[in-house]
Amino acid sequence: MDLAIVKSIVSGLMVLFITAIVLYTIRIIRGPTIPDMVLAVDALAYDMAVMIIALSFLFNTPYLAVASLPLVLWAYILDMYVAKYLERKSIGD
Amino acid sequence: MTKRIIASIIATTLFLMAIYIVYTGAITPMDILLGLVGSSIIASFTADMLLRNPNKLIDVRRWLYFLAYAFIYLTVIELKAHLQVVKIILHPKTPVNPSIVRIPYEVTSDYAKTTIANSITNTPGTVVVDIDDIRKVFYVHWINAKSIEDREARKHVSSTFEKYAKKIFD
Amino acid sequence: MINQLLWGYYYAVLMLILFMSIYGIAVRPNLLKKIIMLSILSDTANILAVMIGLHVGRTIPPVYPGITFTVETLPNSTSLKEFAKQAVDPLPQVLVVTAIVIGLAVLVFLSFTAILLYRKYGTLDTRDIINRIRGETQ
Amino acid sequence: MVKLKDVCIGLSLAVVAAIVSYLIISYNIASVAPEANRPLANMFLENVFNSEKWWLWAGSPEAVTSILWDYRGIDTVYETAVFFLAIIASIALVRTLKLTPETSGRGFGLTVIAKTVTNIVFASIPIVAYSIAVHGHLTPGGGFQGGSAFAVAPLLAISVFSLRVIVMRGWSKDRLLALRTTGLLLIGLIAIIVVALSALKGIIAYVMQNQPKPWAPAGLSAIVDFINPTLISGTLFWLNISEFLAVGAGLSLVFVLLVSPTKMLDVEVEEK
Amino acid sequence: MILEVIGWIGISLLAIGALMDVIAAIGINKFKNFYLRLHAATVGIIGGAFYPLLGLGLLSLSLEQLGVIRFYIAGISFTSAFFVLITAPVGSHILARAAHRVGVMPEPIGVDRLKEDREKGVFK
Amino acid sequence: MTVEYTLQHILLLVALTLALIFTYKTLVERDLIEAIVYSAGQAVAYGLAFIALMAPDLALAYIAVGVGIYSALFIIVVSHTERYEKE
Repeated sequence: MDLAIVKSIVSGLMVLFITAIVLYTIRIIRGPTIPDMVLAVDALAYDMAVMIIALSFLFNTPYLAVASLPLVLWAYILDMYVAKYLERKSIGD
Repeated sequence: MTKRIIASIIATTLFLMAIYIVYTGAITPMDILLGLVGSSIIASFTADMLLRNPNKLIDVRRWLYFLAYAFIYLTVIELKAHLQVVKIILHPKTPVNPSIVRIPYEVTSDYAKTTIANSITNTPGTVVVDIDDIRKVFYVHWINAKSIEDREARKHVSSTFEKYAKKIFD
Repeated sequence: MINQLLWGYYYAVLMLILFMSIYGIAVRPNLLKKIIMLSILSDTANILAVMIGLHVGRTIPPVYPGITFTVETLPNSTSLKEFAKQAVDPLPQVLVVTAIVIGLAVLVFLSFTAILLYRKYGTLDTRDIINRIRGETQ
Repeated sequence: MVKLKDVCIGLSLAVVAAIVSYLIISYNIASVAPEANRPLANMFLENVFNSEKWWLWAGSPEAVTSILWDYRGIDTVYETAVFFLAIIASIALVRTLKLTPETSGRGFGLTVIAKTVTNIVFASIPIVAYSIAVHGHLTPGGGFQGGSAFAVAPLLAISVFSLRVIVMRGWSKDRLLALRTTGLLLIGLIAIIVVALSALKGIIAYVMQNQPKPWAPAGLSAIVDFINPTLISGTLFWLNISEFLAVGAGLSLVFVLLVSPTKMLDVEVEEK
Repeated sequence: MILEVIGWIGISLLAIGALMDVIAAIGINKFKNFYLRLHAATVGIIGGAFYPLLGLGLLSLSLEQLGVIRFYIAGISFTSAFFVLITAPVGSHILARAAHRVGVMPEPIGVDRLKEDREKGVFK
Repeated sequence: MTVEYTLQHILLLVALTLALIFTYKTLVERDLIEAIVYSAGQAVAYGLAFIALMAPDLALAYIAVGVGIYSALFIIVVSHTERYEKE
């Protein structure tokens, strides 16, 4: 496949991803309850994981992709901690 | 006893090795050596958490069912569920009936329970809110509840998942 | 012109974040809020340092691409010169890598201190803590 | 509800920020700096993997790791020392704390679904962190990154399985301290191994030396013959692994201590 | 030829994912309570992150001109996709459970069996 | 102006603006748990900024530390102490 075509398509799709990120941010700021905000932060982090890999295509530098997996895994830990605190008020229990 | 521990350590090593190789994306001899060293060290600490009955891993039928399930789930079932929720998002007038229903299950192993629960949550439209281990019930928030009776709801939500999960893990 | 404006905007935003976090550290009474703002302050300082290492037109990280454990050929001087013309400055990044991890260790220490202070005085509010300490000494 | 004071503070902050950034931009300090401003960066980038200038190279395509552990190696050793001082200070604050299965909470944890998935994730995080650490001299990553990635595994396990389970699995204070000290000792050992070996032969060498120089022809070789010619960049590979051990174990130790039950910390306060 | 097909499959997955993501982001702003937003977020995470990650992995496998390094990107995308698939539902489930226990109740609702059972004391 | 350069500007624009908003919310929020979630959002935005600044090493270290460890650490502190900040 032609790399130039792929790049132009992917960079067009990046606009959609950035739109989604802005919309998620609105929910984080408006979010009436804490679970709402954490959910939106999660979705934001997963989106950015996709964006980072797409960026490594667009910048022609594969090494940028390396940060994607941490973002996916560490969003999970935020969920766990907030939920555990809300539920039990104590983390070690 | 010791045989089972060794078998589970070997299986865990292979699993971790697969993650390592896919993550690094290179198969040089040095990569394989380092991967084997690292994953066997980590596997010897974590194998007892991951696997309790390594004999199930040798069964080829379970793997075939697993592949079939993964294919069906990731294509047909997800597509249907996505379209449903997208319709609700784009047409606010669509009648919805959000409810938290009980979905009973009959599997025993932890992996089977987790597979069913994750399959339910991963299809948009249904989310497992809570699980009762003693009475063997999931509490599922369903965006468009077609039925609030336990058996009926189970037929709509989780019968396919349960059929496969039972064959794969139990 | 638009270039200048954009860079001005980035620096202005970073400066604003910097000032906001300093304001939070200095004015907010809660110890944990101070610690959170301190983490933001150190991160912003790191971003500023890395931003200075980025020059116009540099769009490659400072890693020579395409090398695995098995080496067939080593690059020659010309290809490395070509690479150096495109890559960003590695030095600020080096300074920041250690700064991030050490910042984490320091924050852990501060968190320990905050927890023990709460256990001793029953509050994280600095004004209350000062009042309690004065009450004890008098 | 917006107060006048807040508005004043915000406006003044904005004005100061605008002035500072205008100064930065208009004096060409940062954003559009000319090529003449970066001879050092060019030197590093051109020579870090240049085998033709073998007296300057670090034997690694990763400029960041090479500068971290080769060109500025001693600096990084001291940075690691600062890191350990902070960790030791944290431990010293709770030094009488003894974690046993009886004193470490009730051990509830979260639901069975979370536990099963976390089993898989808990086993996978160390292998990913290990991969980041051992490829530190080839791709982005290294000891610090791998270590801080590894520290997430105990954090996850503490919240999902509960502290009691972790303590019962043998994550005791002494073992983690021993592991962390091993990492630190390994760094020290690698720092002086070249000096020690060349002293036996009667050659001059530097502490933390990676590749040989004309005036100090000692050092570990960058490319070893393991089935194929394999690039391990001399000491960088080993230093990354030891730093991974040290940072990972040190952070895990602090977090295990940090989540100990509140009443244990209370005892700690009363004893002071 | 086969690589071409794989590449186009990857691009179409990415495109569908981007679309799903925007729709989910609209939905997460539109829905009235937390439990409904969970469903929108699932669309955003599975449709908007898992499938694009798979698509990017396939796409990078098909681009031969990138050389050996394409396996690097593909590997990272596939690993990320795997972890999204197994961790994201647990995150949603745990958040929903915590929210229900803290008292974020779904309003309006047809029936709430969980609340009934907890009030009856069948399930603690 | 190449494509990469434009993209870099767009990313920095988005990331830094997000970071500014999240920092402001962190500063004014009285509920410390919410402040921690906002600061996690700020960390994600900074991670994107590190990517845009071509520093994958830092993005690796910073995302692990900023999103995962900082928020976990602060929540642990809140669980040992108090949740609301006084006026």
